[in-house]
Amino acid sequence: MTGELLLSVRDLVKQFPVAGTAGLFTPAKLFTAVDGVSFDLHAGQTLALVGESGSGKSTTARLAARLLDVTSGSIQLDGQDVTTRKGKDLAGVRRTVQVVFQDPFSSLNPRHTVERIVTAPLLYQQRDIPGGSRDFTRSLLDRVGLNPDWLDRYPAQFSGGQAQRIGIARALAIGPRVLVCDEAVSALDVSVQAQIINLLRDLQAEEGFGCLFIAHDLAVVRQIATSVAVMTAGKIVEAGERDAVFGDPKHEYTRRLLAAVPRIRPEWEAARRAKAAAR
Amino acid sequence: MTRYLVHRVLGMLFVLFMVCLFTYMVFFLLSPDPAVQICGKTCTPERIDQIRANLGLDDPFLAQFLHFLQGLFTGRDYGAVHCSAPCLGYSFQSSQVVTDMIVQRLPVTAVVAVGAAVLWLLAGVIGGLISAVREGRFADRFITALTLGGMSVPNYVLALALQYVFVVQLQWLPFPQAVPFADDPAQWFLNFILPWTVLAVGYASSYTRLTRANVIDTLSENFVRTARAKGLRPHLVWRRHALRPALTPIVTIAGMDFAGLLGGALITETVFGINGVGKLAADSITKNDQPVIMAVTLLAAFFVVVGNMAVDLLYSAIDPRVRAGATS
Amino acid sequence: ACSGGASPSTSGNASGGTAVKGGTVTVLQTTDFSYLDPARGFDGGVNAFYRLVYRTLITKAANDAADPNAMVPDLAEGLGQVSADGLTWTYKIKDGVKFDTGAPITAQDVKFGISRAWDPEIGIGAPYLRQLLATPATYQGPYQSGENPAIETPDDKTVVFKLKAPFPEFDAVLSMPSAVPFPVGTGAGTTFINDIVASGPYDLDTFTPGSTIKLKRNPNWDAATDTERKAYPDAWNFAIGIDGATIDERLIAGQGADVNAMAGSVQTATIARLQTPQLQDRVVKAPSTCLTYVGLNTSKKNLSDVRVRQAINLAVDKTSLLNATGGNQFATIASTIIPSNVSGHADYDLYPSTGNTGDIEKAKALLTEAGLPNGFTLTLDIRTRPVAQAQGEAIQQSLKRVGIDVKLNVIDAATYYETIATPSQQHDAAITGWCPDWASSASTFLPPLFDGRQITDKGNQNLAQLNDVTVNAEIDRIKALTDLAEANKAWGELDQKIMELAPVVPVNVENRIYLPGSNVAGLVAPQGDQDYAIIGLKDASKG
Amino acid sequence: MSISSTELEAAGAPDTGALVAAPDPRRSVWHVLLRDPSAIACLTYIGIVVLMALFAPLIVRVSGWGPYDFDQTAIDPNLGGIPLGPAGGISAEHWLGVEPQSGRDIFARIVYGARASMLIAVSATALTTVLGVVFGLLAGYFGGRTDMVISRLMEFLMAFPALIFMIAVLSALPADNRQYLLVLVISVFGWPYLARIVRAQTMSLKQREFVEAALASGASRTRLVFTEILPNLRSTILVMVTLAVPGYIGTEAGLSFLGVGVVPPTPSWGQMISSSVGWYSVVPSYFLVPGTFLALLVLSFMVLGDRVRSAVDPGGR
Amino acid sequence: MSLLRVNGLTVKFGDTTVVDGLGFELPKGGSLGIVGESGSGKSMTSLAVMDLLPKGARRTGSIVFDGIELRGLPERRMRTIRGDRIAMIFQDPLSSLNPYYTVGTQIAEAYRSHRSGVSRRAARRVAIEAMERVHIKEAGRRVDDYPHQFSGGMRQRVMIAMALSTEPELIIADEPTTALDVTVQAQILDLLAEVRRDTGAALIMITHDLAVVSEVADTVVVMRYGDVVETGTTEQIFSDPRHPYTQALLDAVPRIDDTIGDLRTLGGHP
Ligand SMILES: Nc1ncnc2c1ncn2[C@@H]1O[C@H](COP(=O)(O)OP(=O)(O)OP(=O)(O)O)[C@@H](O)[C@H]1O
Ligand SMILES: Nc1ncnc2c1ncn2[C@@H]1O[C@H](COP(=O)(O)OP(=O)(O)OP(=O)(O)O)[C@@H](O)[C@H]1O
Ligand SMILES: [Mg+2]
Ligand SMILES: [Mg+2]
Ligand code: NI
Repeated sequence: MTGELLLSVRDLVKQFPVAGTAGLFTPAKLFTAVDGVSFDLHAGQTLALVGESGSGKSTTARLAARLLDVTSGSIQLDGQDVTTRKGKDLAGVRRTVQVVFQDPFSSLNPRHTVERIVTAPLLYQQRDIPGGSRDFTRSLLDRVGLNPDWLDRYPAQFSGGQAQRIGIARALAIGPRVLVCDEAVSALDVSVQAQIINLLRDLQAEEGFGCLFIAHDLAVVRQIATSVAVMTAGKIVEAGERDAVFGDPKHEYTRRLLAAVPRIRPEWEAARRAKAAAR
Repeated sequence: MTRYLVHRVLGMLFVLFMVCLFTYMVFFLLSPDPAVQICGKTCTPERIDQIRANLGLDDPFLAQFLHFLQGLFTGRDYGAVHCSAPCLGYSFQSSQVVTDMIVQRLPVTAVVAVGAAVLWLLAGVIGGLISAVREGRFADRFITALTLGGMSVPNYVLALALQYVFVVQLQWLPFPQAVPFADDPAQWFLNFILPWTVLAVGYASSYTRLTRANVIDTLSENFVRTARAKGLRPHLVWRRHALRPALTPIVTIAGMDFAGLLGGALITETVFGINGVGKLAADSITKNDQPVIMAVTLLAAFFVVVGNMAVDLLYSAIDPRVRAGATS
Repeated sequence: ACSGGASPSTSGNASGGTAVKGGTVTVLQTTDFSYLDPARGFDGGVNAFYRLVYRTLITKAANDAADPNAMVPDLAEGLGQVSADGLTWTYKIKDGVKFDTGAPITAQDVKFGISRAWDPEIGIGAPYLRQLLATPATYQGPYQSGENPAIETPDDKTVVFKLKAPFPEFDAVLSMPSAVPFPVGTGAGTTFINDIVASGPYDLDTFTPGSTIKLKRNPNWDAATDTERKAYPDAWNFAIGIDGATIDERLIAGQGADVNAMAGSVQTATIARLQTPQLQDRVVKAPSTCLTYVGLNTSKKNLSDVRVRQAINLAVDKTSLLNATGGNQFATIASTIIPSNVSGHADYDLYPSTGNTGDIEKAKALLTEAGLPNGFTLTLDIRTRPVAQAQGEAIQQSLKRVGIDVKLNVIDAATYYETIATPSQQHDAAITGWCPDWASSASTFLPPLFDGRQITDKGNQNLAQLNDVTVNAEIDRIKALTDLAEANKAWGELDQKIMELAPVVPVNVENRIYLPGSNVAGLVAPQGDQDYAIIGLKDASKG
Repeated sequence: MSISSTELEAAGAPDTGALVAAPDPRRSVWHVLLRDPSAIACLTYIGIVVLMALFAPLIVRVSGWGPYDFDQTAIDPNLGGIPLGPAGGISAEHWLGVEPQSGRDIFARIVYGARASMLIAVSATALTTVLGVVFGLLAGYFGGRTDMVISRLMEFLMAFPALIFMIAVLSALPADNRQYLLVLVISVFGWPYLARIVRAQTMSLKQREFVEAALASGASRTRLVFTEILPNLRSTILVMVTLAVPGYIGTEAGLSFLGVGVVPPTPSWGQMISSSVGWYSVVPSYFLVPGTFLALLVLSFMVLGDRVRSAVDPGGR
Repeated sequence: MSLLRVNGLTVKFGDTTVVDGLGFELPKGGSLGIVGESGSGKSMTSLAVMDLLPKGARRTGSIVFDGIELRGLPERRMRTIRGDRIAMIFQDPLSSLNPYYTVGTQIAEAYRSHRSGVSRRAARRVAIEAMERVHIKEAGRRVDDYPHQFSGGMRQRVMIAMALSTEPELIIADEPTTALDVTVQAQILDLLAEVRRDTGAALIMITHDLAVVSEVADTVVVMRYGDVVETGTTEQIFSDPRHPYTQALLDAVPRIDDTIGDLRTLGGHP
């Protein structure tokens, strides 16, 4: 792989108790949401996790970002085992790993200003804000392509795509080396989606972070990922370089998934391209 | 499901136990010596001591509390008087077994509570539904104004006002009289009209508001749009699709409110001279009859806790989502 | 002086018309009777009820009698025969008196009924028998200790009482409810809480505690044996738990069966509505025998000085207090301790002022003399009842004028008397009242309130904690007098002597204002209380 | 190849300025309220009552009668002490008439009564809110055992027949500091109702991704609860507070009606009503004046609460 | 002859116009796709046709269905068309089904409200048949289940069964597959195609997914800010988009089988 090994996950298992199954003297039945997942993430790499709804993608991402405790398995960050860290010991993880969430509005506190939201990681980690809070926010907003003068606004005053950029700005505030994007573009319109994907791609090129990109839209994944892992029922059934997976799917499930993607007829596409080129 | 039930029952028993303990403790600490009260106006210290010994009042707190608990299950003796289980104590003011006093009054309170509940549920649900489907129009404003008024007038003021207007001035209703149902059902019914109304007004107001809010919420649900898209008649859409889901939380609250009322409608019963549990409580408080106050408190707490549980179970019966979750 | 009020005999006017036999009289009341068991209850309200169902050896004369305060024989053939040493009283029981069971009332039954007063749980009623009879201290009533050695029954018709010390008014003691006879062996535990054994003209029909009591005729009561009870109605219906204002409304409206209804005194607010001629005709105004007074705790720092107490007596604005009580229809300003319709009353006013509004000058002078020219702070105990609060506020306002800062200490009505009767919990002053147990003399008025030797740690009635040697001696002297008239005169003089010490501020004597239904006849109340036994309907077919 | 922004505008792109119209959550509630006539009316009335309470001594100096001054010339001792003159003794001297039996000035007592009533209601609301919010937040956020303990406590308190218990306890306790006791007792039994709502809200807020985002940003749990979740409860709390105040005014009045309210001679509106009920048919104004003041105050708070609710949550309810 | 002709349709909320003079035409048995980004007024258009606009919305313009002018039609008559001749399928099947009633009841309800004198039993049979037609296994048993007991795809099938039970002439599907997985989406699209083949119903498919439209529709309407920017046959729109917005939109669509490169965005600072 291109860069140094940032995140290494081995045999990750996460089980949830199933509500209502607990007997009087027996514990609740367990549902295995993530079942022996392993992967590596290198700097500059974008690893996409794809799979149908409920296959355990988000859970995997949360485990990797240490937002959930694992049932078993190990997580190594920068060569250090962080699997069982708790409370204050997680500061190191928080400094390295940041998350961009699916729903741009739900993930921004509606009662906080942009400035407060974007500087929150620094505040919470009790770090100095380089160049003062306002200037820092301005430069950050500028970086994600937002008007720097909007720093006193509230999330409700933004469109979905703008809000998602604020989410990205927040994640970038502390200069993370691992960025976890859990369905970061699924809630957005195609056109906005395209903007955000481009933004992420550009930022990654500048900063060289490793990106764990969760999505269920294979078409989007194809645009952004360097490698792909396909999940179903909590397991990774196929993993590899993007072109290998898309071009020559080995696993039956991957093939089904690819086949189900709706397509515009290629001949129409070709015709359009030709006309566009002519214009 | 069984586990859930067992949990609920255990939780309920725990809460009841705590209520018992706390009430007993409070009254133990606050209460003036019951023996002095029993002894009456003219009394000697020896007689007081004797009464204390007789009633077990000279035991330490814990022993007394245990006796009380024991009495609940096995009954107990107060001097020459036997109080059979569940024994809620012995009234020192009227020298009666408290259980008897309550048994005598509970049916009256139940009549008051049931009648009022029927009234307020009908008024609240119908009013709320009308208000919701006519949102923003005259009917809605009118009903909203009524409910705000209904919630702002203290019920003792309302009770007196209604009595003055309908009984004294217009003479449409007779003065309340204690008539057993069997003797004269018509008179019996007339007697309860005012208390039912007074009790119902406050509740009906808040139920109207609640129903309105819930129905407005459900009206904006997608499934209501689906129902309309099916071409259903509006009354079917409102009744079946908007009201039914909106009623679920109302049933929950109604159960609790009703249970609360079984513990006595203190003010209404007092104002109208209805000889129910609430009046018993009010009278006992003015007489400082601690055992009775304690018993009424416990009874009311019991109803609330049991009502709460009943509502939880009912909830799973009326909401298919919960039902499936609980039985699986 | 009885400045505001008329003399008792004229104001105790009766409701017009004459009663006939038959019909049902309804009594509307707010609170339940305390106890159906006469060994337990002895308050004014229930005493009137007892008179309908129970008989005693001696009883108070009917309200319409020439001397309504007098003691007359009831079950007994005559008043008691007292021995020369004054320690033995003998009574003979009339022939033909029976319980509702049909069993004749015997001397043993009288003895048994009276002995119940010693049972520690049952005998919480009138205390005089227990205090006077020579019963050993260890006696625990008939159920636990058997025979009462102080009462002898030489034969079925004769009862002999042995006293610890002479008590010339022993007849009055036997008129108390605790002297009601009961068949031997009955009434243990809580039996009589919900049931009775009637000896009077009526018997319990139905009883729903807190709601209704219905009485029907007792077929075994023989009118020939009873001179005091007329028992006109066929039935009585006590409707309980009705709000006071509602009762007044019903009485004023007089709809339907309410023409046969009566009740206790009307609410203060109702007086203004009774001014129409039709209602005025029905109103019966009856001065009570109860004094409302402020006890001044002489054991407290400033109040131990008689000048301070006199200053307070002078400074209190009795007119505003009267208005707070309900105005001059509802009460009469009092300057003496013994109310005017209790035998023994003497007229005087040691602390006069114009218009009874208080003499500020004189009060201030006395305070200055006592070294308190700037006044002091005084805590006044009051009950949570509205009237008491209004009275407390009036006292607060009037004493403010002489620099006395009154702090009102509100005590829950239920525990009020218990609290102020406990010297350790009692404050500087308290508003309270006192009614005599019998109005034929002041022996149940002055001694309980001012006998210094009766101050106890609990259940103390001497709120002033006055312990004056001369007063004590005088009390002993008068109690020993066997001539009632002489004794009453002496009580009146003692009243004034006590007021010179100013241990209390007499406030007023409340009037009862009754509004019986238009068909009710025979309501006479010379001492304030009603006598149900002589009340009936004018027309039994009405209502 | 990308489309230039001019083309976009040609296609009718909305001016980004249009988004500025989106409400600033801090100001919107006030804005909405100040444009609503009924809300303004309510606020005005509440304002008057508050001013009355604050400046009671000054107002009473102007009106001439103190709340405790007896006026024997204003009442008729022959008729049970009813006020002289029509309409309960309303005159130039006694603006709202006088109290029967004592002749005290009703206006002065209303003014002073506002003090007691508002003080009790407002402090009880403050105390309940603090208790309710803190316990609700803790239970809702931490769940598990904390939630178990707090929920049981709430269940326990809610199981009590509060009125019976309050009366019993208040009447048994010494009356010295009745005002504080009232506040305390009302609050102890009142907070679970707020806490229950705060708890439910917290539980649903906890599911929102911004909480997880804060966690991922490295926030400690306490900071998370108090800086991320608490501000989002603002509207709930605001609504609850505006509805709690009338509730507690009513409770105080009810307790006073039952004889366990403020201690005389201090007036409160509830106490005034309770002492006037017996006179309602004889001196209606004595009963109507405090009754109207009270009902209007409660109504104002209710309507205000209603308006606040629709201002903070224009969608429904 | 056209089944539905919409002309100058305008929907306003107060002063804001959310659909602005929209017009299109749909022949009997034809299929029309409406595309456009979020908020462009697609749903409002479909609701306007059904006269189901939310409170506060006003519509003007003409909507002619099978020769009947729907605008100004009394609610009573509109009801006979709604659900019977025009049926609608909504995006989120869970929230669009009433959780308190069994799916059977809800399907039967649609049928019974348009066929007078149908017994409960008969309606239930119709419900089971409809469920069988959308390939729900063991329909006879599942007819008594509640919506939450079905998976997302199954629920959408129930919605379709409900729409089909009255054999409508026009089905309006408002983003019927947005909430579903790609694999399930493919099944549902297949099912819709099958149903149309069987019953000859016309279809209006509303979506923002251009690829979906390209597979389903004969004619496409592209909307933006409440306006039609372009209308044409599917082939024309996809192979020869005239309007710059359509072109930009097509450029922005990520494709599974396209080369990797910068996605064309609609430019500018959002
Ligand atoms: N806190 C939890 N408690 C119980 N079960 C959970 C919890 N979180 C997730 N699950 C279950 O774990 C499984 C995997 O969930 P997850 O959110 O990881 O799926 P996903 O692949 O992200 O799906 P989607 O595409 O819908 O977001 C699901 O079946 C879900 O119901
Ligand atoms: N009740 C309403 N009040 C005011 N404006 C509304 C209301 N409902 C919808 N709108 C506005 O109408 C416009 C069109 O909404 P519509 O739901 O038709 O869009 P859509 O194209 O279906 O979008 P999506 O793809 O998100 O479903 C939007 O700008 C929306 O904000
Ligand atoms: Mg997910
Ligand atoms: Mg839409
Ligand atoms: Ni005199």
